Amino acid sequence: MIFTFKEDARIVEAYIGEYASGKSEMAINRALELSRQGRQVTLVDLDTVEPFYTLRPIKHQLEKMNLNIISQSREDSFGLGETGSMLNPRARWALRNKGDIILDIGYGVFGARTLNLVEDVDQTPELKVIAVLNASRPMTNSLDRILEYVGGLGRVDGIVANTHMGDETTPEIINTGNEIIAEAARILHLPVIYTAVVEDFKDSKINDFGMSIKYIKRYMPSAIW
Amino acid sequence: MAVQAIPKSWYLPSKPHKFCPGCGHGIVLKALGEVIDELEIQDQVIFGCDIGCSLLSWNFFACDSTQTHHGRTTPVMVGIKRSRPELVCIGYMGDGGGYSIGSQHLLNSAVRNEKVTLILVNNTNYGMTGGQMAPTTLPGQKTETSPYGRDPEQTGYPTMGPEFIAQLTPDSAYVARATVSKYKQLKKYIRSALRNQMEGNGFSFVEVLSTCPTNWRTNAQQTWNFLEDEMERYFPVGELKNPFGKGDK
Amino acid sequence: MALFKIALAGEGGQGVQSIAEILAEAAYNENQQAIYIPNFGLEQRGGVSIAFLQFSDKRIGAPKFQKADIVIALSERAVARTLGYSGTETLYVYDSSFNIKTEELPQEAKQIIALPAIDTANNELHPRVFNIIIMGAVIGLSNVVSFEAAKEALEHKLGYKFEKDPKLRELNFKALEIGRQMAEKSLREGVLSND
Amino acid sequence: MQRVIGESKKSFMTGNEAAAWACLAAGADIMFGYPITPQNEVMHYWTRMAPKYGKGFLQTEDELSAGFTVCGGVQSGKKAFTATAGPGNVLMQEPFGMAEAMRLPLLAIIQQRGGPSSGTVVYSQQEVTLTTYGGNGEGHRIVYSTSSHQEIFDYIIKGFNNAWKYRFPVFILGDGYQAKMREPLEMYDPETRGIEMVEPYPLIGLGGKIGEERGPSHLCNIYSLEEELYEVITKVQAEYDALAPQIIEYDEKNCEDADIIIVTHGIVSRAADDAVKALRAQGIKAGYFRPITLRPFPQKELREAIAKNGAKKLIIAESAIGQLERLVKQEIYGETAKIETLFMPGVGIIDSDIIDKVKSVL
Repeated sequence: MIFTFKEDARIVEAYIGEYASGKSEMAINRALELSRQGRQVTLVDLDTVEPFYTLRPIKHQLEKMNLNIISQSREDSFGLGETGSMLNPRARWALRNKGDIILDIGYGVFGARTLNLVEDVDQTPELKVIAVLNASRPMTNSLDRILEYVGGLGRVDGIVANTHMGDETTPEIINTGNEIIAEAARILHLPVIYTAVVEDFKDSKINDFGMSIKYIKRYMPSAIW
Repeated sequence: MAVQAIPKSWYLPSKPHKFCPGCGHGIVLKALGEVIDELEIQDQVIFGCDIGCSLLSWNFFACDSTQTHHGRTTPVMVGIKRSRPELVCIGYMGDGGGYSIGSQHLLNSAVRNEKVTLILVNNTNYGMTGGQMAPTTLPGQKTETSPYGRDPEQTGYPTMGPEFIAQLTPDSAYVARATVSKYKQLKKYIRSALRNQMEGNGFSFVEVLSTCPTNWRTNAQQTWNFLEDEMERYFPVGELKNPFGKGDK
Repeated sequence: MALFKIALAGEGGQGVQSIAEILAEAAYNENQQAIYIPNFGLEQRGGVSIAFLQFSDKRIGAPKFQKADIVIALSERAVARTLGYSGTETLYVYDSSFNIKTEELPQEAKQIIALPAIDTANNELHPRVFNIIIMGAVIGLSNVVSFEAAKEALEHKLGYKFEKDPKLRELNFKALEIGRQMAEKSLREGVLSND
Repeated sequence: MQRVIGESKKSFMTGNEAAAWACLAAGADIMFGYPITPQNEVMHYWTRMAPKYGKGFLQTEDELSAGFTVCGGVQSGKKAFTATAGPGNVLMQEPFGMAEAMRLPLLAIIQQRGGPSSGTVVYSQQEVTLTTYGGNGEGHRIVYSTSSHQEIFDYIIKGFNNAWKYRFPVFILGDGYQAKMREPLEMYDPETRGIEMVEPYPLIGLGGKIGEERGPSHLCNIYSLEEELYEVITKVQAEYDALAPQIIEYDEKNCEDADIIIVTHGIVSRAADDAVKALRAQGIKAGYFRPITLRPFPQKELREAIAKNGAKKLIIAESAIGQLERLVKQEIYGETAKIETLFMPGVGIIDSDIIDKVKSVL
């Protein structure tokens, strides 16, 4: 199932999930997809817990791709982790930007509660909170664990299946993950918006378990601090 | 409300500052800047900052300043003050730096009644490292390292800093707890803490209850509620030791 | 003189380190090279206190040594502790009052002698000057410093006490002299020999 | 500058006393310290003399604090110093790292004791690695390894000067023997020897009106970008490398015709000196080489000493298991002289130990 929207309605999506689930990758791909459709898109970095893999290092690169990026840049902060947990003030007012808004929420115990940092969340009915699941991550590598994990996130409106192991991903790994995630979504009564597959596997046999496949490009490998 | 001018002692090239929206550091540093202006001590101040969010203040003021290691701002300030007593040394740190990794320095400099002024910002968590439990995290409060809420059975109760420092210091020390929700009082406490050093009386310590919406994951209303309801109830605001007496303005 | 090494060992409070310091200072005042180092480890608290002394007319190398020219053990425990410093060229000295068997004395020594220092101090002088008798004995046995230099160094170290109580000066100098004579006599007669 | 020694004269004292007097003669302003054997008498004598000369002292809560208060003192423009040993030296590596990063000219006297952990309070040469390369990251420092009370006195005076001249932290590396033994030395006021003392100056607390006469001084040692740090470190490295030839000190004897060279440092070099004399008397062509600065290390000089007669062997003797040996090996990589070792961790080495070792490998 895919969210339907009127051509002119604005899109607001918040991506949440485990460390290395692929939140940022999904957010970037989605933002660029919308941008390619000629839409105005703002991509917001709300990753504050352990901002090692964040948008910060590739901020300038993404800006060149016609996205409006709200994030600290590398120069603004003292490196990663230890001294990196800072929020750009513009993030707080992100929903007041015109056009589509894609929010990249960090991982952490607070889940969707991080959205509290953004003004006007409760006055944005078009907001969808999307949980990105990677069945190769230890916290979400079984049906039971996924159910427990998603249950603890707070508000979730849909799921993206994004099972991967970085450079070592194989179609078999994706297929195994898809099977678990599809079953979890059924139990949770949550729609799976798509299963993400890197472009390299366009010609491979991917078992979608009834979910639609979306081919994505990886940007985050160059985002290491 | 009249728009207040930017304090003269602020260093403009470092503005706008880099604290998160809704963070209390900006309020504390504004109060400190105004007091530095009012006491006309900009040229005598040595401002020392710790690691943690307080680090972002390393070039906040148009005052000579030095950045140290996590928890070590207190001894660096003590070293400077002992070497150059004419300088006004202000150590600026968080609850982690003061009450945890640097607690031995805080405790012993208080016992020795070192003539330095320490301002400790209590926001109940380690902000810069991503919201871990701090010595001041409230019972039941959820953080990245207390994901099920702080359990006092396992990790004890919050450190009551001013209370224990008041026990350690002689009457010439100044000890208070302020909050960013009461700006006038905050400024008054900081002024007393600086005057107490300048008059050579003794150790001067102000803990300031402050906000961290980024790591609390709170909106503006929730942030203020947590500060005024939860924190101020647990950590009583007021002066614990004041050599100037009650009538001091 | 050529390099000369002395190990003095006793219980804490016997004044071993004090006389080592006075002897080293006396030698220094006579323009000799001298090094004195105490064993300052944890052992000094409740253990045997040892002073390592070296005298020479040339610069002295390492501050510690393996075999001494003279070892003086001032307590029964000190005997056991100092056996290792005694070699084939060592003059080994202990107090004749010790209840000690021959096999407990060093296997290697040029000569082993027992001095009646404790009895002499207790019966003829004062227990407090026991260490000064030993200091006199060191001079009698080795001539590392002159008797006059030793007296001067003693005066320098304890002069403030002597000022208050001149009898003390007399007592100390007498102890020094008795110690020297005791040592010279022992060397002549030889109480015990391991040759 | 205040004269504290007056007429230069010979004195008989412990190394720790000599260190305290040297700091006084060098015009040190303030000591921060924490008790640990075997350096305690440095504090004892400094605290006795300091008030008479208007000097400062603070006994801190631990060695972390002692190190950081020294950093603060130096930043404020005073000649500040400390002394420590063993586990205290471990704790002080954190502030020493700050001194390296901020180029703070502090002076630290290290009297090595036995390790690991509490080890002994007596003696060792086991703090060489820690004292030369103990910080996190790759900071730069100057380490003098002394071998006598005279050198403790001389190098403390030189150490304060070079710290402030080159802006690197300076370490006087002694040991428990040097700390506690008594031997004569000649004390002097530097100016009576024509030594001009470098005046300290503040890095913060500069005086003058900020905003009118000058800008604020903001000291910071954390960087946002890898590239910024890279630039800072490589710049300091280049500066250090360029200064090294002026800083390096060593002692070399009898290497002109030596078949075997004995390499030692610190107090063990006294035994090596005696050993070389004895070996020569027996017709064995032994040479003597002693790095006085362990950092920067006299590598060119040691290579030249080996080359003089193409010495076939080096004997490295130390009261540790290879800490000097590792320094030597990394510095003279490529030399073909065979390296023999005499390691006596935590105990003294005397001339006969070295003589026996030499004879066993001939």
